[in-house]
Amino acid sequence: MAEASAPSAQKRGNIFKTLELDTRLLGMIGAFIVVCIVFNVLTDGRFLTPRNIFNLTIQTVSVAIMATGMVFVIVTRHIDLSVGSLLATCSAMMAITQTQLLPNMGLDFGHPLIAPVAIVVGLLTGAVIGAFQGWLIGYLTIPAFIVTLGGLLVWRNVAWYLTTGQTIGPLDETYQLFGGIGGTLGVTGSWVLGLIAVIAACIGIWNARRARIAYDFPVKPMWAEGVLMVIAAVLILGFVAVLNAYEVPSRVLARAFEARGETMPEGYTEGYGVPYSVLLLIAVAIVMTIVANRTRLGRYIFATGGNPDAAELSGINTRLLTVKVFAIMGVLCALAGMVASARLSFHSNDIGTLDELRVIAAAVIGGTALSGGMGTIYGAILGALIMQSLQSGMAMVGVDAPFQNIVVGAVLVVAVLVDIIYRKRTGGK
Amino acid sequence: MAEASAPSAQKRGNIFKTLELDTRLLGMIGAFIVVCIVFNVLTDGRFLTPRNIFNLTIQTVSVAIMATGMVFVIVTRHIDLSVGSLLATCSAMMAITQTQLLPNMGLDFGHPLIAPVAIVVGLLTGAVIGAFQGWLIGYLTIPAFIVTLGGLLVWRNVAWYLTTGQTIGPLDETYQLFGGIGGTLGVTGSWVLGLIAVIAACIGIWNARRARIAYDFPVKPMWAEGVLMVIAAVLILGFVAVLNAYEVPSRVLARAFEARGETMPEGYTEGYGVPYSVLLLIAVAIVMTIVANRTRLGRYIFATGGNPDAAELSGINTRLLTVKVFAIMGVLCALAGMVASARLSFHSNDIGTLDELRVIAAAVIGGTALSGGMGTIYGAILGALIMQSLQSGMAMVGVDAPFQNIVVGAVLVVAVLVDIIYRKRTGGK
Amino acid sequence: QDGPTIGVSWSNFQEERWKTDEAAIRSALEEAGATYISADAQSSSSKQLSDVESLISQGADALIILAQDSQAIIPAVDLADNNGIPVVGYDRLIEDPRAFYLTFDNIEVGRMQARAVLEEQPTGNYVMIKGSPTDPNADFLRGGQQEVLQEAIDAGDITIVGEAYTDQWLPANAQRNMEQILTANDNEVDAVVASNDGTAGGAVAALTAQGLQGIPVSGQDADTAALNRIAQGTQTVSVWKDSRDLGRNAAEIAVELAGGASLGDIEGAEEWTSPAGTTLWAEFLEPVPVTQDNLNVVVDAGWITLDELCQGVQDGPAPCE
Amino acid sequence: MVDRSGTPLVEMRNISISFGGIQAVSDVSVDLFPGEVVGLLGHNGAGKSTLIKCLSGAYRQDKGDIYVNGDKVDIPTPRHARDLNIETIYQTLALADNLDAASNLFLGRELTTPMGFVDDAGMEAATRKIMGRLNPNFKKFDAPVSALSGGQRQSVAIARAVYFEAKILIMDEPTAALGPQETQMVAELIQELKREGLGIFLIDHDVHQVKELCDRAAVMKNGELVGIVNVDEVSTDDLLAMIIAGKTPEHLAA
Amino acid sequence: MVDRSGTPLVEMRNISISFGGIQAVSDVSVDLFPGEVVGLLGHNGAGKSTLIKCLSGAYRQDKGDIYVNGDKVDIPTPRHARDLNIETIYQTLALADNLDAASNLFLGRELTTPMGFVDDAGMEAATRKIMGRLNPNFKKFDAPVSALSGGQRQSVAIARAVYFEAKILIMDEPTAALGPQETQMVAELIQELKREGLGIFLIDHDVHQVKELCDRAAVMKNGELVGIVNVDEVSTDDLLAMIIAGKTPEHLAA
Ligand SMILES: Nc1ncnc2c1ncn2[C@@H]1O[C@H](COP(=O)(O)OP(=O)(O)OP(=O)(O)O)[C@@H](O)[C@H]1O
Ligand SMILES: Nc1ncnc2c1ncn2[C@@H]1O[C@H](COP(=O)(O)OP(=O)(O)OP(=O)(O)O)[C@@H](O)[C@H]1O
Ligand SMILES: O[C@@H]1[C@@H](O)[C@H](O)OC[C@H]1O
Ligand SMILES: [Mg+2]
Ligand SMILES: [Mg+2]
Repeated sequence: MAEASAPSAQKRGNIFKTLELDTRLLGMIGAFIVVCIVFNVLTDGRFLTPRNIFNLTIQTVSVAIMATGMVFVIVTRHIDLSVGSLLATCSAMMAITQTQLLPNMGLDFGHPLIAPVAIVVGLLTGAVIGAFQGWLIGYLTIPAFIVTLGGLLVWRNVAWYLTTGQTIGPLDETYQLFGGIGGTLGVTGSWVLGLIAVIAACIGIWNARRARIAYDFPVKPMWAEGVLMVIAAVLILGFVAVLNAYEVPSRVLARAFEARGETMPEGYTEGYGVPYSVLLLIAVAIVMTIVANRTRLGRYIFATGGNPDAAELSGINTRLLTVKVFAIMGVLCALAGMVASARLSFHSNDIGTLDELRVIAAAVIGGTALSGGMGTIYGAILGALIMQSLQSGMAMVGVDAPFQNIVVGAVLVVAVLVDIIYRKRTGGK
Repeated sequence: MAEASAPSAQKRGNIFKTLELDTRLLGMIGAFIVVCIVFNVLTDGRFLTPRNIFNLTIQTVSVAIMATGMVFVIVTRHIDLSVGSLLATCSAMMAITQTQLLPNMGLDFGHPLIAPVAIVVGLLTGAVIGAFQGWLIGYLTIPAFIVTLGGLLVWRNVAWYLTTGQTIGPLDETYQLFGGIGGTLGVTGSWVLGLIAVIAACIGIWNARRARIAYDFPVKPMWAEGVLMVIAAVLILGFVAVLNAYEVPSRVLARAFEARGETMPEGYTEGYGVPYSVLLLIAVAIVMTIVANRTRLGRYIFATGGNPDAAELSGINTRLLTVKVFAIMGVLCALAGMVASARLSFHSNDIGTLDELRVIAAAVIGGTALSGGMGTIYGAILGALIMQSLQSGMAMVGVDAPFQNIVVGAVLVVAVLVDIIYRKRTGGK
Repeated sequence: QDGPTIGVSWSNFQEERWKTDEAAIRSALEEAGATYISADAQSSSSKQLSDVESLISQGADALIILAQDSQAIIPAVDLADNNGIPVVGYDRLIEDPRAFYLTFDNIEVGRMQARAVLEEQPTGNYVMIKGSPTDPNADFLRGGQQEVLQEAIDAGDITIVGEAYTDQWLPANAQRNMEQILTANDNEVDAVVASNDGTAGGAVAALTAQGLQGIPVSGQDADTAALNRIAQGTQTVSVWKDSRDLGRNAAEIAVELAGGASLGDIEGAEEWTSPAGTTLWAEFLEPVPVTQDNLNVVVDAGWITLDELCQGVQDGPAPCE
Repeated sequence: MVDRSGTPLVEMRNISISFGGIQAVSDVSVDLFPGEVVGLLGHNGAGKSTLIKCLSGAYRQDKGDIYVNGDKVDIPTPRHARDLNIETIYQTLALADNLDAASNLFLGRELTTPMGFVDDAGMEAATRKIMGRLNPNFKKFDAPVSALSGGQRQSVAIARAVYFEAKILIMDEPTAALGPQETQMVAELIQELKREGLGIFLIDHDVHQVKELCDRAAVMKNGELVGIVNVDEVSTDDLLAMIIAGKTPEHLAA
Repeated sequence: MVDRSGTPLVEMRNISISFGGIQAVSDVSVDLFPGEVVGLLGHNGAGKSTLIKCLSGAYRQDKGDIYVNGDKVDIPTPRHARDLNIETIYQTLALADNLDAASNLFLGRELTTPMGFVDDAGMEAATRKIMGRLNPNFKKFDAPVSALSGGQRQSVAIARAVYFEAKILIMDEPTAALGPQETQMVAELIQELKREGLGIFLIDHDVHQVKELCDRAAVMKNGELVGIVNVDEVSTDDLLAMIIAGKTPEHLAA
């Protein structure tokens, strides 16, 4: 589709052209790889260990989930400064639901219904608040900046009142599974998932080709499609392999055996595999990408961003659209809040503080234009990953704390610059 | 000029129309008055005392100064997230210049050159850093959001290094005059200033009329011009009268007499008058308004915001323009830093934290459109004043900090909504 | 280097006091032949968890954690425990028995602040400038202050006429709140209990504007500017938590624990039960209230130079005379 | 000949609209019958676009009523106009610059697959077909319309309005940016749509073209209606005189 | 008759430019003499606008050279074009929508008072004068140009290009949105500028107008030059044939 920043993606190198890969994507991946390699050298190879890659992915999830929604918000020429606070309110709702409301209503701690009910409450909260903000923006035409700046102040403190300023927890065990290291698919599960993903990717590529052939449109040569499938397979399985390679510490295994009254066999090991939280992010990414590229809603979002007047004149209900976009953002904040609090195993007061900046930055690094009409879901996720790598990487290099921030700030700018230069080189005028 | 949001300022009431007053301005003043009255009732009439009005104005200065620059930044379709951090760096430079560098170079504490040299150093710092960021944005085409997000991280920590994390102070006595209550014009001085301002305003109105007559353009009826002059005079002198009515506490006076070895006559009183910091803000406002409306630079800023391509095709060097806009922003950050640290009487590490949000909010409340091309200097200052009134008013009413934030957030949205509705009523379609 | 690697996770390095702590930890570690690595969570408990993960990835043998949140840090302790890494909770409580708790007693700090102010001004109108609403220490401090003032309040000797949290502990916010409280009370204010030196600075600036400088004001951290104010007579007390002691102790304990010692083996360790009911091994250092009467302490300890302390002070107290 | 005995397809009665006190259209009445093309003429800024925007739902008249098939209607938004089978080609084209031709053509009425997803391939195929009829040189199907030439953009806007089964078509200077061949093709298209019984409002500055394509011509000046004439009964010079002088020669009033 | 013996005012030699691999202009050469009007014709998307944008500094050619008064020049930005006295009316008009007509007309070349401030009153007066010559119905001097009708906007863009002392004028479909009277006034203006010795590139789809106003006509098709002819030696049908078929009848080559 055109929305994927087509105007600048011109004049590519020959192979890339035949493969029809997005130069924007390549540029960002390039910037990301440079960041990784530099950190790997600086940390004596500690940055690219399975363990750290595992950490990076789970650290990224919460911001990345919200960043996918921020793409829609920014594409429609709005902004959402309230995401961090909204996350806090949703997280607070989920926390008090599971630790106070439900137990008071007779569901004991550990009851299997607690986690799902709490999550539903959180998602509803996010959807309702998001929709309300969207209504203020779309129907009352108050600028999104003002509404969500108000939201930033209001929801953070609503969260504070919900919990009377206290840290709430520990949270339900099932709920905590979404936190990251505490809930993973395990080695076998991960391989199965990887295989399914590879098959799905191949079928997808194949179907797209068939559709073009059906309409007599030009298609890529067969070898190019084959290469694409191989690339997809290698990436997916490689990722699974890395996550599987991170082994559960032997102390933890030993304890688990002990708890079962067995003793751990000599040399026994186990890998973590894909965390549920990462799985959730992947699901969100797929759904949001489909919404963006394959549904009317997505089409209208991009049309409105490209030319709001034209969209309105084309009969699109841009006001309702705004409500929907912000409601989606609210739901994603709730999901992100779930991951974030499950990871902390508590709801803390300061949860999500400054996330608005991280989330917007992730979307912008990922190529979403603040002037609207342009942006991609995968870009935002990559953006979040780059931000997180910078922060984690800097923390690992072990320089002074204030100096770390200076470097993060500088590298952020340089990474985007590298991407811009790369695209200018390969792109059009 | 057209830039003052002309497209929506249509179909006004009859008197307003004849007076050619900007409905946008009237709407905001209306929202502001509502806020003031509500607080005045809630505080049993304490909100609208000379003392509190005096406090409000000096509390507003630092953010308002930066907000005028943010108007230019946003009008050119950029954003500056680094202002709070840049303020900290400039303030740190000024603080170490006056407490360490200059004394080390042989200028004693209290030397009359200390304050001016320190201020020049601060202004230079702001200009250079601002210009550098502008260069990254204009010439290297990195999005302003990214550059200044980087700046947010970098400059705050550069400030930390400059002071090695210490609070620096007390600052030079002369320098502290810019802090607010510590340096005022006094009653007589303020009246003189007020008169000069009234005369200048009348001459301005008159000259504008003459210019229109010279070109045979339609002019307002004489009575309308007269009414305008009277309004201007009443506002200016009223403001001076209020600031003069705030009396120096007798304890302070008694001490002053004591220090001079005299005794204070019975019943002696003295008013504060206009603080230097407010004078500085007024000067900044006038200069920035002139730049916006009466210079090429201003014209190019609005043209670029209205249609960057058209500006470029018209031969405007939009890149250099970006550098200039951010350099101006930097200088204003330095001025704001001067006022802020002089007011605290020391430089603290965390000075200016979160100011970026306040400053952007002030500009947006004041009618600057994030989509560019539209905004006014007086609007931004009024926006800053509204924000500050909300915060100070809440502090005075004595509600809990978390609840304060909720109310501030909500009132912010409502104030803008009132303004929008008012303009829709009086404005066009 | 063959000594252990000690990872330190800071909650927010922007606050003035931590740089002294860092210097103390660093030098103690150097002495012990250990390596110092660190991270700054920038006031975010989520980032702090990530920081701890990366400190462990870097091979830390023991952790010193200045917790942003006393409970939300527990997953980090889990992680450390899973990897066999001991944890020292630094300055702020970590609600977990697996962590060693090394601190100054914050409630005691609050008591000391109120005590010093009450001594100077046993009757009249009090203003309470509290810390950040998101920092648990803010409420500990406030609690300690209340304990001391309660009796005088009950007796009707003092009245609290204004009370405000200070968002982010920012002096500018404290200054504005103080101004508004003064306006609301027509300057009828006799004493200010401010929770740290930054907020005290803001309060004093607001008082000075009204010619009220000199009424009792409290603080903590013994910031340079605050000690100077004490010498000038515009602040009454700053509770000094000699972070060099705290830092050195933390470093030593961390190295010991990294070497395999158990929590109870630490010299000076006592079993202590938190208000929430967790029993853990702890060591409490004594904070020292610094007033005009004992300014020598800070100079003698090399905490501040005489020049810095007495800058602009005319015929002040010892040692500035 | 157009049969004007039944109820008109559209009747705009005494329409007035002003912006900020300045009257853009004042008291203009005009009607349109099935199978008829009514030309709207007038100097720049005469109020032609503003008038038809009241019918297309982009503006709302201050005074006056609109009747469609004899029923009084209220058209607050472009969506309402669509529901009344009114299609519009705006002078400003109203394209989403970041989308490609097919997405613009189907904007608001996307084709979907049985699973409810947008059917990009299907829409592209349909676009290729219709653009072939309008503009044989057009080949840029996968570029955003911002990369198209002025005339190519105009072709997309025209295609969008005529592809769907409109009953009433509003064309605001549709051939302004078109080359001679493309203009000819649009002219043929108008004839064909007319035969199918559509009613068309055509705004055009080219009096020759108006004489060729239209049944009646309404001329406006400074927001007011100068007069409506049967084009068969006037010469191009008559029309020019009406536009410039703003007066209908007496013998002409239709 | 135009004297073509001296050095041409402009010579564009073998200009090629492509967007993302697609050739928009390939190997086109065309020249322009003082006092001459050269028409550029071609179907939509033929590459006319792209070609002249290389001369106006908006694009940079991939291949080929530009000579002005016999000197090879490099025109990386529109500012450089202005310095060479090249003025352009863009097809997209290139107006700052939020500014009024006067501010747009003088954009980049504001009149200033002795104190260095912009002289708004002076500029408005000058604007009133020149707009009177181009568009007598124009009265919206204090509204932002976003509130103007399509033709009014075009008038502003034309005024901007002709007000300043250009030597070379590029007009990309200047009369597309203009009414008949306004079009006539622009035609007269072109004649007058021609007499003053300016060289003008005129892009126009109206072959009648081209025959009337131009000395020579260059026809493009799919980015390539079909041929350049003297308009006196061809009929409008010849021109149409060149545009549509893309071939110069042999007897015509100029
Ligand atoms: N910025 C751009 N990016 C990509 N392609 C472009 C761009 N500008 C023009 N083109 C393409 O180049 C070709 C020539 O366009 P150009 O605007 O020069 O045509 P034109 O002859 O001026 O047509 P018209 O008569 O419609 O104005 C077209 O196919 C167009 O799609
Ligand atoms: N949104 C608006 N705000 C203010 N004035 C407007 C607006 N739209 C149009 N006008 C004014 O209304 C008048 C009529 O404009 P309109 O666009 O209807 O003219 P038109 O007849 O279509 O002219 P053209 O032939 O140039 O397209 C003009 O004077 C124009 O300036
Ligand atoms: O020392 C203080 C610390 O205890 C608190 O948590 O944060 C603010 C500091 O001033
Ligand atoms: Mg029109
Ligand atoms: Mg063109």
